[in-house]
Amino acid sequence: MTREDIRTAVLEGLSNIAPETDPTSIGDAADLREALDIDSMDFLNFVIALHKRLQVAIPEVDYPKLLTIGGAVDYLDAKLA
Amino acid sequence: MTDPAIKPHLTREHVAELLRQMVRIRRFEEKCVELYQREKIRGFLHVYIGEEAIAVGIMQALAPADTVIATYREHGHAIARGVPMTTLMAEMYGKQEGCSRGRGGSMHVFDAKTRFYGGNAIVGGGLPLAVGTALADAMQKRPSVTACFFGEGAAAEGEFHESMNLAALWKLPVLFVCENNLYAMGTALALSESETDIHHKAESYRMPAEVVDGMDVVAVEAAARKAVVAIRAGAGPHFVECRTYRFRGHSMFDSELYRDKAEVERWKPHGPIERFGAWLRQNDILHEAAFQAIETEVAAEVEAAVAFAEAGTWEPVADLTKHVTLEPES
Amino acid sequence: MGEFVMPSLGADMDAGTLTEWLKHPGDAIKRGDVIAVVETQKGAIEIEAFEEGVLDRPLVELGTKVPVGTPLAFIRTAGAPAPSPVPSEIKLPETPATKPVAPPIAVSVAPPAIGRRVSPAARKIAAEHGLSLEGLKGTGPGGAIISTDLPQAARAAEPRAAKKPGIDLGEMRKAIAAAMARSKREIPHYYLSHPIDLTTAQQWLADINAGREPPERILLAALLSKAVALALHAFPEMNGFYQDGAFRPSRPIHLGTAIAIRGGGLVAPAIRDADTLTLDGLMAALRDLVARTRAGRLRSSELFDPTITVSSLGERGVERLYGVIYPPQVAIIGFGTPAPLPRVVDGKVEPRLMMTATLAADHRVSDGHRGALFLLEIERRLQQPDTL
Amino acid sequence: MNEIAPARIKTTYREAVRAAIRDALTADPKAFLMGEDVGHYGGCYAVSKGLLAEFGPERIRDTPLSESAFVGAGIGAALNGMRPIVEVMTVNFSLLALDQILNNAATLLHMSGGQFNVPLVIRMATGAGRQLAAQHSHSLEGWYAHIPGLKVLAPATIEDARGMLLGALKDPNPVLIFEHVMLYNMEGEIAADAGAVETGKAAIRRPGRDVTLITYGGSLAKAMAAAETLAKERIEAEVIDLRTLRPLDTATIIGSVARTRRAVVVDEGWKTGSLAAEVTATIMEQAFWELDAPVARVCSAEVPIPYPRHLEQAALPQPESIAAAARATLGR
Repeated sequence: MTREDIRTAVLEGLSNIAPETDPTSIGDAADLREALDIDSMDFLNFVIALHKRLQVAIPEVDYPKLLTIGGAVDYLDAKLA
Repeated sequence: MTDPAIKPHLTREHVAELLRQMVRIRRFEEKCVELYQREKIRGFLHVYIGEEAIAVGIMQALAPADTVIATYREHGHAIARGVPMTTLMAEMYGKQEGCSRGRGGSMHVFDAKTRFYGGNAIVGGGLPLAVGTALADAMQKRPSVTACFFGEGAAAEGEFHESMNLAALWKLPVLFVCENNLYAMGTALALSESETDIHHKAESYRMPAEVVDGMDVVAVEAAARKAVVAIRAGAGPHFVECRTYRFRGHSMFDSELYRDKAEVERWKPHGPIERFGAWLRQNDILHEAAFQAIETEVAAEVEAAVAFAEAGTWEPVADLTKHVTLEPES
Repeated sequence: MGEFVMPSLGADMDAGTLTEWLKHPGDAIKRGDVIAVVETQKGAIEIEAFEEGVLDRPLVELGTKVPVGTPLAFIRTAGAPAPSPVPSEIKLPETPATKPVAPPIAVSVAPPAIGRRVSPAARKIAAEHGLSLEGLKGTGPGGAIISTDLPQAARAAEPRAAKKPGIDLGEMRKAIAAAMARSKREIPHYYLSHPIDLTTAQQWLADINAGREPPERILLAALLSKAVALALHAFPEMNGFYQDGAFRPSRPIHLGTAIAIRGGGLVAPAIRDADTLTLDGLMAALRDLVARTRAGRLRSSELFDPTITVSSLGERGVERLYGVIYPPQVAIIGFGTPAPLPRVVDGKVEPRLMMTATLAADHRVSDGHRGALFLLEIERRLQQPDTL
Repeated sequence: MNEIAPARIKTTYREAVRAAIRDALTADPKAFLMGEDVGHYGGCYAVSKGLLAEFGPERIRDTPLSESAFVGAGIGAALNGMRPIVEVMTVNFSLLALDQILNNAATLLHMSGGQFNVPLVIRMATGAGRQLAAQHSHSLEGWYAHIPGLKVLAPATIEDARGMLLGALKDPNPVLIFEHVMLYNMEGEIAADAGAVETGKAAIRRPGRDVTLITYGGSLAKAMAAAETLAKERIEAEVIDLRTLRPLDTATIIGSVARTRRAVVVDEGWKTGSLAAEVTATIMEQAFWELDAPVARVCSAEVPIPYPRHLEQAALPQPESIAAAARATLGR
């Protein structure tokens, strides 16, 4: 799976939990909670979606690494490597 | 004009013919009842058993150019008018060899050759039509008559009254024939009419009206001849109320909760075939052999009709939407 | 030998019940003889034979309802020997051969393909998102491009998700306005607040979640709700409705859970019987409620069920919130955003995860003393998360 | 011994209508049944069999074959304090009373400036399937659904047969109830204490996400059968039973079509100018931008219903034709 695929998965995961927003319009380093106005339930759903789609373990302690698009792509890329 | 014979000539040939026609209707319908229960015939089936004298008597007075309009209990009228039993039975089956191509079934028998303008399954539905066919004859100065049959139940419909009035007002050549069998489906005459002498209703429209014993084929024929001669002479519509009785249920599926079995039994000896046959025997007009010959001949005709219907074919489904509108002739 | 069958007396007769034999085995039968009585939906009808012969043994017992066409008895030709004692098995009638199965009527939904077809739904979504339809493969009628052929990103934003059938934001704003205005007009609120140490609870939750896949993980919000629900057992005056000048406590505990709607607006549908749910059950209920709220699929009853409301600010908020009671309820619990703060524990200053809980309650029903005890009870429960 | 009454009872559509009439006459001394052969004969379709003995000829009133007169009399009686239930034998005969229904029942409230309402219920049989040919087989309820001032109901289930009449009797307006002839023999179980049901709302008889089948009355069972067939092909059809043909519950229709994006309207009336056309136009007006396929209609062929069974069946909507139309909306 390429980084681009991972990126697509992250963006689609985000647009599913925040359908009225456009995740491609926010920067890679922006805090998703701020930029997309998502709460802990949304974030949990985001993690669940990534877990299902990519089949990676995402322990709770790693949540902070997923708080930006760039961070999430890096983190998942490393996990899948 | 050839002899319009106001009175029936009761020659041996003529009485044999009257009997033969009634027997043809009776045996045909008895077969229909059987075929219905075997699901060869479907939909509603209303038989005329007990009332045959009316159709047979009235038809004696009609000419080929006359018009007949009947009800949903019209197999007898069709047979007496000359619709072949074969195409009639095929119609009962719904085969495309039927007189209405199978599209109509028992209640909607039509036959252009004999100017049989149908069974009609709407009570009273035929009366305005009869006014119209007669209007056409009158406007084209044709000497034809329309014979319109209906039950006493129709007298409750507005269309009955509107048609009576119009026919009388315009002096149209209609013979209205009321077949009063005392029950409109399951409702007794006395429970549905304030005036149970139906012919009085016609009289109130200033139309000559007469009551006859509808179980007596000769009496019906005599009344019809007299009326038709007058109508052809331009006297306007006439009304004949024929008192009769239906021996079987309204339709096949009728448990007859509305009348006593004993009442039906009381009427049976007065049936038109039974009475006429007894009279012919008593007066030695027809010999037993003649009766037998009629039965044999009719049985063969009914069998042939069933064979014709059985051999008939189903109209292809591809033709489903045919006969809905006609293309204008080019 | 002929069969005497259950006749079809009407197009609307499918079956009949044999109620009486008028002829008996061995009796001679003539055509037209009435031989039995059949009960139908229209009443009893006498049925007749159409052949000559001798009535043989009946094949159907009296009182039996059989379909049209079922043989009721044999009629044997007079003089012919009786049939073998075992009658042939009674067969239910098959569909008569005169009933050809009608072929389906040809239905043409889409006219023959001319050029490129795009469904109205796909057009609308594409236009809203500036998507090009180039290169897309259509899977709809006649190869038309339909909504599901569009890229996922656009579909996620399609009106199905965003339009929220059932929730109209404008209407909701009006409803909130009316309820809150009434609350402030009618309900004499009193307010209490109390800091709660969540360090233990948070740690307990982290330990639990560490061993679980994401879909099974529990959020702090579920833990807080459970603590409130259990605490209410001892404080019935916080749970119920003030109506027509009197308070009516509610035995069931339906926790109204404030959920912000993306794009503005707020609803507080109920987690029904929250005190009886396990923590996992409560978490599941919470997830379901949030999902349905966001999808606009709430049942109206869920909005009127709550007996008390809980509002959590979650991770991104401020220290404390002062709730406005949702009438006719009589209390609302607010949870601020947890934050690490210095706290004195056993004489030493330690960093602890602290959260401020508030209570707004109806002074017509309870007073500050009871309210304070209620907050303390919530705190106590949260210190023993394994009992929740 | 303690016996618990069974919660459900076996009954038929016919018996359910009869039970509803019995309830109505028992509950309200002003209620009565009037029509052709409802009394001594027991009802053309045996619906009122036995009621004459129970309630007597004043309240189970046989009428002459005078549709215009007895429907008009029903309107008059309703105007003047009674609660008549008028049975017209079939919709085909109701045409003889159309003047009364349209020009009086439907308009009196309006013409009197709201002074005179007509709390009348008219029941009639409708539909084909019994080989009764072209004067006894038509589905004309769509015509009545055209008329403002009327309510038009089409019970398709035994529960609705049991409950709609009672609901209709609570309505201060003229309500027409269409009972499909093929339903009278339908057997099933209903709650022993079944009673009045809500009218005015459509029912989703089967949920599904791929296509919405919208129908009513005698075609419901056919649509359900089609949905079963489609399910085997992994097409989940949602089936809506309109129940009330006027006023139409457009919210349920639009809500469903907005979800499934596809609709097939099934109506035993002829396609041209049909109720199906009305439903289709409503979808076009209110849900056009939600659609992924043209709305399909499965209606009766444009021919008076023929007598022979094979042609009659070919003229009517069938599960096969409904399923084919549904597949076509999915491009299959």
